[in-house]
Amino acid sequence: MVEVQKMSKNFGTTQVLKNVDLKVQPSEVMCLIGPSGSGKSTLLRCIAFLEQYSSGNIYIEGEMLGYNDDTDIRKLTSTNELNHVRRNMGMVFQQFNLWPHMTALGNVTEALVRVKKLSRREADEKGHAILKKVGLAERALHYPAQLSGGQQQRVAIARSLAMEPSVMLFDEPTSALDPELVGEVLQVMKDLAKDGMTMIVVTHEMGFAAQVADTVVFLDQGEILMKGSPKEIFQGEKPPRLEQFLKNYMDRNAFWE
Amino acid sequence: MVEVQKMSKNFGTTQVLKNVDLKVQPSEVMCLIGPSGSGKSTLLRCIAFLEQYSSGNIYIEGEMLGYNDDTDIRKLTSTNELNHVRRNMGMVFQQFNLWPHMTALGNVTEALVRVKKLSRREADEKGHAILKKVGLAERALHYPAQLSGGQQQRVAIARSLAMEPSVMLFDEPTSALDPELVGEVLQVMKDLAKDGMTMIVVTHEMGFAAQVADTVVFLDQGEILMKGSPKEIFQGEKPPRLEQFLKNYMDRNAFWE
Amino acid sequence: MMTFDAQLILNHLPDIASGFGITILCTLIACFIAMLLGLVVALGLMSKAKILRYPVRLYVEIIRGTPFLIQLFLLYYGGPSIGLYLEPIEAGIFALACNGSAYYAELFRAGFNAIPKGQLDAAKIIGLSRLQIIVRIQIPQMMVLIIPGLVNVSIILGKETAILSIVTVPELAFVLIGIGAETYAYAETLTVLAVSYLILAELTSRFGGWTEKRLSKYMERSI
Amino acid sequence: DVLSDVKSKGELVIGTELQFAPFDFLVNGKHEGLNKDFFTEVGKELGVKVTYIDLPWTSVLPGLEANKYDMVGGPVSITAARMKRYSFSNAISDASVALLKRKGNTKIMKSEDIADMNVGAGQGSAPAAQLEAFSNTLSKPANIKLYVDNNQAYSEIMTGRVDAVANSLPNIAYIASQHKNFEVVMPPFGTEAYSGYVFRNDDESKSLIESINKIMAKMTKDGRMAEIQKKWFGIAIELPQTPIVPKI
Amino acid sequence: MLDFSTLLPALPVLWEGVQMTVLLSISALTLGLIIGTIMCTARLSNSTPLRILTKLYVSFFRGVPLLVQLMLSYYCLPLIGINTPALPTAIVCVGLCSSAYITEILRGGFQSLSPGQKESAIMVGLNRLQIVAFIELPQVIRLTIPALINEAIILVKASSLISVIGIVELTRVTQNLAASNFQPFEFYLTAALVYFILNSTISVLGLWVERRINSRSIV
Ligand SMILES: Nc1ncnc2c1ncn2[C@@H]1O[C@H](COP(=O)(O)OP(=O)(O)OP(=O)(O)O)[C@@H](O)[C@H]1O
Ligand SMILES: Nc1ncnc2c1ncn2[C@@H]1O[C@H](COP(=O)(O)OP(=O)(O)OP(=O)(O)O)[C@@H](O)[C@H]1O
Ligand SMILES: [Mg+2]
Ligand SMILES: [Mg+2]
Repeated sequence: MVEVQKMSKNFGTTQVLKNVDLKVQPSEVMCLIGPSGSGKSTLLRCIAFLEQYSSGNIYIEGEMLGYNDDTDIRKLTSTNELNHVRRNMGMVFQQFNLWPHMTALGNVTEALVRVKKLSRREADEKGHAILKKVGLAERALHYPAQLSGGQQQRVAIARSLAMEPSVMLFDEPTSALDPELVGEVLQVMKDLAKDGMTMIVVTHEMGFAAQVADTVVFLDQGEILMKGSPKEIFQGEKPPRLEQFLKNYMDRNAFWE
Repeated sequence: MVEVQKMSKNFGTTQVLKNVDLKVQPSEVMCLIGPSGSGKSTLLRCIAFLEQYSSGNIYIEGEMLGYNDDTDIRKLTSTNELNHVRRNMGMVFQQFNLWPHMTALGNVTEALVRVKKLSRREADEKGHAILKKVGLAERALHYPAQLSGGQQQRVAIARSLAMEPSVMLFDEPTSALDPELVGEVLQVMKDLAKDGMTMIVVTHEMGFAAQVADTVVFLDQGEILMKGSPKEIFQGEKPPRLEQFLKNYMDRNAFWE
Repeated sequence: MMTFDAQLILNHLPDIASGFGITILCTLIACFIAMLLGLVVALGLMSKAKILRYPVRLYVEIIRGTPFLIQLFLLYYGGPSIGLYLEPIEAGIFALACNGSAYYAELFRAGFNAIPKGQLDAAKIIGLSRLQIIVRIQIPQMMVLIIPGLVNVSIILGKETAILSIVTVPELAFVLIGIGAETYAYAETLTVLAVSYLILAELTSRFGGWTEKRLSKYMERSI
Repeated sequence: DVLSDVKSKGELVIGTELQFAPFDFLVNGKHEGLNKDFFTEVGKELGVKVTYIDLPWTSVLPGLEANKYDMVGGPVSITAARMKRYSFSNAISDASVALLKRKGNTKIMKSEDIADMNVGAGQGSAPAAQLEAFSNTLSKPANIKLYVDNNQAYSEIMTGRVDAVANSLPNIAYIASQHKNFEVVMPPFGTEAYSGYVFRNDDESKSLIESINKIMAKMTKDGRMAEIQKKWFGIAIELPQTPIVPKI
Repeated sequence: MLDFSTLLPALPVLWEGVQMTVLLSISALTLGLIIGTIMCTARLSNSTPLRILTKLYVSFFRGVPLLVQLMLSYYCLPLIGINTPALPTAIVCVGLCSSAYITEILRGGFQSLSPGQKESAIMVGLNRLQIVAFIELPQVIRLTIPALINEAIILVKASSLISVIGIVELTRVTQNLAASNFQPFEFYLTAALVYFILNSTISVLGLWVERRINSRSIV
């Protein structure tokens, strides 16, 4: 479904991703964990081709992403081709990136009308339904600036889900949510996973990673230090860096008996 | 230190805070918990007088905040008076609100130079020291757009702490941090609490609330449903709404034995 | 001993009114064309392809860099020598629109640059096309920043119509210069000119303000 | 009054536009022309220095009214309407109207030939009024196009948008003499007219007008005037030495 | 067909005209920026009288043609006893006129900043002036450079109007020369070229500053 081969990414002279290799199978849920600044968001953005990766290859459903071929001197593909390759991809951003000049409903329905070509009425119906699902039925006509942090985050999630993508990239989808909602949103995601959606999730919720992920990937300083099933990651033998990373959390919340 | 009396806040016709009564003693750490959209951020913003509260009174160190008197038809105080009343107050925002045209160091030192009148050199020294404390020594000269979410949040915290306020308002100060850092930042906050700083903290980290708070306040739909010591809140008899709110979290992370 | 003869203005009122009408018409048409053209030029200015960007940049610099009077003069009086015969009003509106497009283009470019990249990312990944992103996401948002600038340029274009008088377009300035030359009542004609342009400018800025208010209601608070 | 002010300042200040050959204009970047020569003599007679202020025509007369200078150069055609607002000196030049055409244009050999042709003139100018009156007497009236600036009207002869331009004889005669592409259609048409210098229409200015008229008469008598006219018009012209009663 | 030989003797006069245009543009632009910034902060203040006053100010100076403003202040003010010399009058008039446009440009910039930045500045204790100067203005400038450059270029060209109060600048010299030599194209082209050089200098400068700022803080 998503395959990342020896991918590296530089910002100027600093390398933030080094030789990343990943393979996500259809219907697999992969969680990315790692310390702040380790490159999780950047990796996700490269998979969405919102950043141009510097070397290596990324394939989405077998098609090369962003570049025309895999030789050394390569050319960017046209916007149309790019959009075609990532047509089934959705993404929820760490900073939500809502469109401030549209209401919550407008944010959700925009792509339904423009991309899926639904009629305004159908789109509104669908939009309302999805907003209701994330508990925002009454806030549909609020602008982002009139919403609380958690409400904004839920709109962002609703906006992506409305498009019914087959691969979803989540960047800390629960960071602004209260514990109760975290539970609910995680439940929604578990359901999606059960329905066979492929997901790559950056998260700081080890509990979620442990319960939902098929694979957990630990990223540190742009490198994959360990990759494995949750069991391997949380209970097995692990590199000292990961040990240390998890220690604090384990102390605070002993969620994994 | 901070006293909120029968304070209400409307946005247009919707009332988002209803008759809130709070009293925070010097050196007290108060945690605000509650579902998304319950009015936590708004309450914090009213205490900082970034929103004009609609009725009721707020006193900071005995001085009326924002309005000239407590009669019914009241006038806003001058900006100078207002700044005087909140001179010892610091705030960390849910969305960080960093200044994008300044480096991390610039964000931290700006007020040191302009308000505390330190020399550029002293300010830089102090700024570097604080950035080091939050683990950003190497990123001092990065602009916000070049920082990861967690790094931005830490800059925001550093910026406030640099001013050494006596009351700090934190709005979800750990939302973008990885578990390891959450631990560290919470440690910093615990230290501050020990040093006698008064703090009002909006948080979804029940672990933190349980361990550090003197008082925990549970807000729902703009009303204070319960107020008490962590022990009372987490272990004692509680209203069904709070029970339900905590239930999910308890299930997921059994941190409170 | 300046004198002011209101009767004189009243006598010429029909001429003045028709001149003002033509002024408004020229302004409206020119502004409209200029904005559309300006948008296209702005996209050219931001193109990644140098082969497109450089010529467009040169266009903007030449149009902005040289006086409108001279552009119009060359177009109208020099045009025939290369076989380009334009009616005065055609030449006037065409030159005015080109002129405006260069200024508008720079404003649009500023607007495009001001929109947080994250929002564009969100739009791209959800599958909106380039054009849809421009029309639905970028333009509505940049208006808060650039409407005052657009109003500025529109007001200036409105006043530049006075220069169309050199190619004998019978707009307001042309009529008033005529009255002035005939009667030497310059104080009166200048007053009429000033008041008329003031009205035109005020209308333009009211319209801008109205649009601005409608668009900016979403910018309310931060969290 | 103005005259004594001028004398006590030691300076006569004239507002004018340096785009009015052959009266005031630039030759190789220097101010030259009939006015320059004439006022140099006036300066000598009055014992004062002469200073010129160059302004676009629109602001020349408001400047006069605001006392920014003592008088206006020009000269301008003396008409009844204008006399209501300003005072004029005696005639400094003939202002009868003639046509300027492209050299070698055989379709216009006399003024009457402009019937049904495109003819340009200065918007609101005295020649324009005369042209219109004249055109109405023709078999088919001319198609008159008005320009805010005579120089543009002249350019239009070359672009072919107009066949001829009507303006006062001294101006177009000078242009034809300087520019090989143009030719004057002789003789002039219309009512006889003169042009003169402009002053404020108040008692204060009377003394200055009188003294300038006197100097004009004196120079006509001693031949200095004829010399200047020959230099700038090519010929000497006899002008009335009494205040003009305008027929236009 | 064009003949530039008559241009040579006229070069010294042209040069004087250029100098006047540059002098006036620079001083008026400086004045306009300073007053524009002040007016803009007043325009955005909480005080209603100040807001109305600045609105009127902008309406007047933006709506009334510069030509008329110049004539009013040079020819009418003397009637009520204010008699100022031409050059200062010109600088002040052009400066005030452009300040009205600049006020509006900056206002757009200030209003498009997210309120959060101001709030975080308030909370670390910066006063109003400091917030404007150190937090808002730098970002506003970044956002509005293209519009400000537009305005600067318009100002350089509008400076040609000052000839109505007897100051001889580039356009005036050119017109005089063109009228006297009957070679309008040659002289107008020369003037256009000079304006083009002046204005593209401004423009290139603006683009350079813009690129420098943008390369550092991407939104
Ligand atoms: N435009 C840029 N220029 C330079 N460095 C950058 C830029 N963008 C990001 N970085 C750096 O790249 C590193 C990886 O950033 P990234 O946002 O991917 O981290 P992350 O793992 O998502 O962290 P967090 O959990 O805090 O969100 C960070 O150290 C950051 O400072
Ligand atoms: N400008 C506004 N206009 C109308 N309603 C608003 C406005 N600002 C906030 N609200 C509403 O007020 C309520 C309280 O918002 P607030 O941001 O205080 O919630 P919160 O408790 O901080 O939530 P979260 O945990 O999600 O950040 C929300 O329901 C929100 O939709
Ligand atoms: Mg991140
Ligand atoms: Mg909040």
